[in-house]
Amino acid sequence: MSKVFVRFKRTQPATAAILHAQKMATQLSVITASRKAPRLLKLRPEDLIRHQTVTKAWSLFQAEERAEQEAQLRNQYQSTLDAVELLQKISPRLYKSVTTPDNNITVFPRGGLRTPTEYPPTIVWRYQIKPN
Amino acid sequence: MIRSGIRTMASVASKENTKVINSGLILSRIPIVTPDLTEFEKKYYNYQSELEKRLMWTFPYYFYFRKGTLAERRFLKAQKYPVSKQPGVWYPKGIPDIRQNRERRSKQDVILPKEQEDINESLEKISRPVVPNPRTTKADETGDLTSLERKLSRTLYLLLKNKTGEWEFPTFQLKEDDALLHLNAETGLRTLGGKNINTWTVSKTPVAAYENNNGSDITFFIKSHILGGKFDLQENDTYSNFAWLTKDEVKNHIKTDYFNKVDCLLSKV
Amino acid sequence: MIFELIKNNSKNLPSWRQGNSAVFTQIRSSTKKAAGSRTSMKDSAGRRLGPKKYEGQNVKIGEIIMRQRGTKFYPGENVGIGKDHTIYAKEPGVVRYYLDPFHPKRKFIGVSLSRDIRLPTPHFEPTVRRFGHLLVSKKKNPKLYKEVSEFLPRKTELAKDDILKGLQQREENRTNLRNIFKTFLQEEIKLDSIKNDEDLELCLDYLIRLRLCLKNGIPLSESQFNASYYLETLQKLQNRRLKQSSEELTQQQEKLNQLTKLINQSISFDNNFNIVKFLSQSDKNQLRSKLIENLKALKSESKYKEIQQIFDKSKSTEGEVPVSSYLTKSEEVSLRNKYLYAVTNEIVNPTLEQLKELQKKNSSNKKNKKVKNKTGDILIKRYNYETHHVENVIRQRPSL
Amino acid sequence: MFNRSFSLSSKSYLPGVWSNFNSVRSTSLSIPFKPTKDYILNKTAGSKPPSLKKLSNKIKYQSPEGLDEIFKLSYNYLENNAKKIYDKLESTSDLKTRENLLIQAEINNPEVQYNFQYSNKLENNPNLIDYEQPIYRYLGKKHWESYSQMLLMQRLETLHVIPDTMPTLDPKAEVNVRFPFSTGLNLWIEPGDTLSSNTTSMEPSIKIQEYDLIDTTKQLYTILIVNPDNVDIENDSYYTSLNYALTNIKLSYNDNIVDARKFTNLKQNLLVDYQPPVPEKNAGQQRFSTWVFRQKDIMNNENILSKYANKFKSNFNIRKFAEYNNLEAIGAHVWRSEWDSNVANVRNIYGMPQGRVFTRERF
Repeated sequence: MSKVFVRFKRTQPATAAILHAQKMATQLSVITASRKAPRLLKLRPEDLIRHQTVTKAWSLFQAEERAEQEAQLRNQYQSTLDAVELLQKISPRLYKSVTTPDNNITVFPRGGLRTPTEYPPTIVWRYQIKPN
Repeated sequence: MIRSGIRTMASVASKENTKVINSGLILSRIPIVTPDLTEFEKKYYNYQSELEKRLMWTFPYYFYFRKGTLAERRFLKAQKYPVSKQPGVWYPKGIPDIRQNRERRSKQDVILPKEQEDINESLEKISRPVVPNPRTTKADETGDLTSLERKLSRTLYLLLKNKTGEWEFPTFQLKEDDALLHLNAETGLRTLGGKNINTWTVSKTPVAAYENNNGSDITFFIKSHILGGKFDLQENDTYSNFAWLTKDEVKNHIKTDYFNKVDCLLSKV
Repeated sequence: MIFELIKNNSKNLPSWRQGNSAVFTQIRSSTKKAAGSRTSMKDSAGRRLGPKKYEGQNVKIGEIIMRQRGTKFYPGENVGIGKDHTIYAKEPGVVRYYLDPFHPKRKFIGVSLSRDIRLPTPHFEPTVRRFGHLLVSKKKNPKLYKEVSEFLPRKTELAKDDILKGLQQREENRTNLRNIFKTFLQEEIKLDSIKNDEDLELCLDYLIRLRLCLKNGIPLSESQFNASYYLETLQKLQNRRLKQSSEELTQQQEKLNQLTKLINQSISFDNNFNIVKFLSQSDKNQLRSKLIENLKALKSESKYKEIQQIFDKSKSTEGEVPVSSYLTKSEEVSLRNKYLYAVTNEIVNPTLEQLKELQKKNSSNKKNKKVKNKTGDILIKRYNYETHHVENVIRQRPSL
Repeated sequence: MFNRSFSLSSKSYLPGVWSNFNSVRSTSLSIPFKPTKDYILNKTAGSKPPSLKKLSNKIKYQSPEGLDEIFKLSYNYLENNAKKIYDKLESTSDLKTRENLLIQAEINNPEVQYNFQYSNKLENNPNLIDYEQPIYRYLGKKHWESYSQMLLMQRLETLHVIPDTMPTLDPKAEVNVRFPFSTGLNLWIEPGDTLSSNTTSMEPSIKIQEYDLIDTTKQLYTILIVNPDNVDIENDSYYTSLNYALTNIKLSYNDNIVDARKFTNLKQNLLVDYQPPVPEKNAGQQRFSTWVFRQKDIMNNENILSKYANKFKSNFNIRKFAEYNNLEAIGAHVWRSEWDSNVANVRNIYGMPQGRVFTRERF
């Protein structure tokens, strides 16, 4: 019986599959939480109290800010109300013009108001406006 | 309010001519940069960010830098590596606990590799380093009150100095019979400060009323923002000077009762 | 039609299948079979559910009141519920079906102990309960009496021997302690006012109790009160039991007070709860400061053998107050760590000669194994955080 | 001024209200251990917490970064708020509002919080937790309500102590019980524990912690221990007995453990001697519930004894007793007892007759 050699396309050895699986396992282990999470932060009683103090102060500070803001809004509303009521007494014509809705005026400006950023733009203010 | 107005119209009609009505304008320039942080806020944010760094998961650099690339090599080179653990060695600060190049007991500092810094490079070059503009401007240094570029982090209000030497918000008398408050204010502003100004009046409703001269003279304030252009004081009979001022400066410039009226309308920021 | 379809399709089949076109799979159409199948034969016999006792009927303990699937009725007062939700009586009485305002969506079955008690019973009133057990008379039924009174649950029965053994052991320990205290009282303190054995026994009782309290972490003054009050109460109870007069009691208690006062003034316990002569707090403070000075002096002269002797109780000399009697346990440990075991010197990156010397020292020290881990020089590798290198260090500690 | 400002008046209020100790602010509002106090208030860079004892642990420990700087500002801010409250306090005379203001002024004080959170609340040391101070009473009450009070109420309800003894309880004072004299042990018992007859062979010592604002110089207390589970063989039921009764007991916020030392006048204080639990065999568990009452006025024990003495043992009605004497229930506790082999011994010591024996089964 004569042997005939045949050329085949070279295939991967059987161990390649195992290597592939190993690679997958390594990649998965890299992204698992347990490998990325830091150790628990354990504070001593003294530091925990200091932390609590800071947190408390911050929350109180925030509450104070909020209260101030709300009070200002309330005052603004009251001020507007007072002004309009006074106008009603003095000049009914102006009062009517003020209280009838007018869509043109409430439209937000075309260029818009610029949102504040952390650093100013290179051109801080545009001094020339385009004539309409 | 409208309904009640109609009801009382007849009864007050006779009084209409006895008082002089002015329309005042609170013209503001809104902040250009974010508000300045107080010392407390700054330190609190610093503390929180330090805590976050300590508690954050290890930075997955392999997600951002492909293996074997130049960028990865540059990034890895920039990092500071923690003390590694060796068997049989005494570590006075505790045995290192290292996973993925990070000491798990302390914070991780991710250091970005520094780009080549050359500020003089031309603006066209896209890869030039980002250098932010300063938050203080020339106007701050010179103390120019008329500049719109001063105090970028605060809201500025336009104040005018009248011939008697008193500072006030721009005030214009309603002369025509059919004049409207906000329109009067807007036209008044343009006759005073030139045409080169772009403003946006938020509403035609007055936000406050101020009675002076024993109540014979009433000013209704209209709120408006300056969007572009500039206020350039023209030759006129009533006002001699102008200034863009923050709330605390406004308080120092105007009368107390006048300020109390507009106190709640001015922004703290 | 299906047949045709298969035939037509078979044209597309490979040649080796085309010839056998007669082979096709069987297809079932959806028709009901004429005969019955397993699915229809699942009906079981009725489960005989429903009430077995009605409202107002009398029941005895354990009688079933209701059989049900799920809790159509909930068990109310004096009834129980089985694993198949059967409701049964737990007390003899009258069956009641009722609603409870605390659970508005539920129906309840209860047993009321007598016909005139309505259910549910008022929420804030004491519950009406039946005792149910029968008295076993010693005279009438001695056999049952013996059986019942001697019965112990299995677990208790099994643990009994161990418990008794433990009791005996503790009793033994206590007698040993008593003996130690007795000799101490008689030989070291020689109190004059303890004249008779009765007084001595009382003192010993007091001391045993005092030591127990101290050992359990009760503060000294509290312990002293506890011990004397314990004995006082026992005396009072004995007085009552023997029906003695109240004068006798006051006499006894005065005696007790005298003795406890005397003992409190002449005896204290050291930090291992051994009996020692009395030391006041100021004495203790004085002794402590003296000791610390002494230790400092000895350490500066590196006389570690002497320091060890101070802390070693067995080697302490006659007449000297032992350390344990005036230092607390933690103080003693911290002082020992500070003056006896602390590192005196460090040699970083030692030379070869120094290493050889260390080896020689350690080989000679090997015999004394007990103190070895805390004394004697050691060589370790230590990480240096400034240079980022591991360095060899010889840490020198007093060798004994 | 109008700019977002963080008002800091550490300059104007040196050394600050929280470091002033006077008639209003007792020293118990500060940490007595100086190193700890220094560490918390004026930590310098590199210093380590004094609660760490070993040097090696001190080297290992790192406190969070940035905490030192922000803490100082936070402390000053909170202290400033407290200052405002103390200013308000000067102009108020109403006791309730004063109490509330004092609580508000101290609740954010880190020293107070440290003292309270890290010391024993039950065996309290008045240098650390001084219940005379409204703030500690407030914190103590919150702590009690967070667990112990709920546990007590659960045990009272599931064991049917309410309504078998008193109809219900609105708990106001924390009651704790232990038996130091019989055992020499220093253990507080949990409500509902089953105790051996040996443990309960001598009277308990009872700690009554008041959290409300009361006049401690005048307030008197009554303590009753009742057992609603005595066998009533004639009626095939149970009856209640009074096992221990103390009246006219005076307590203070800190010195509030009731034992023989609290008796100023034996006749006025001790109404009924302690009867230890001696359950009979097969008669089931017995619930011994301790009830603490506030008195409206002084009780006359001789009167009560002449009227009720015969009922204390045979059939005691605690509801009627409380109603008759104007008593307000403020706290309770319960333990359970069961027959054990030591009961005979306890009966012997107390000179009681031998216990009866019942069948194991119920009929």
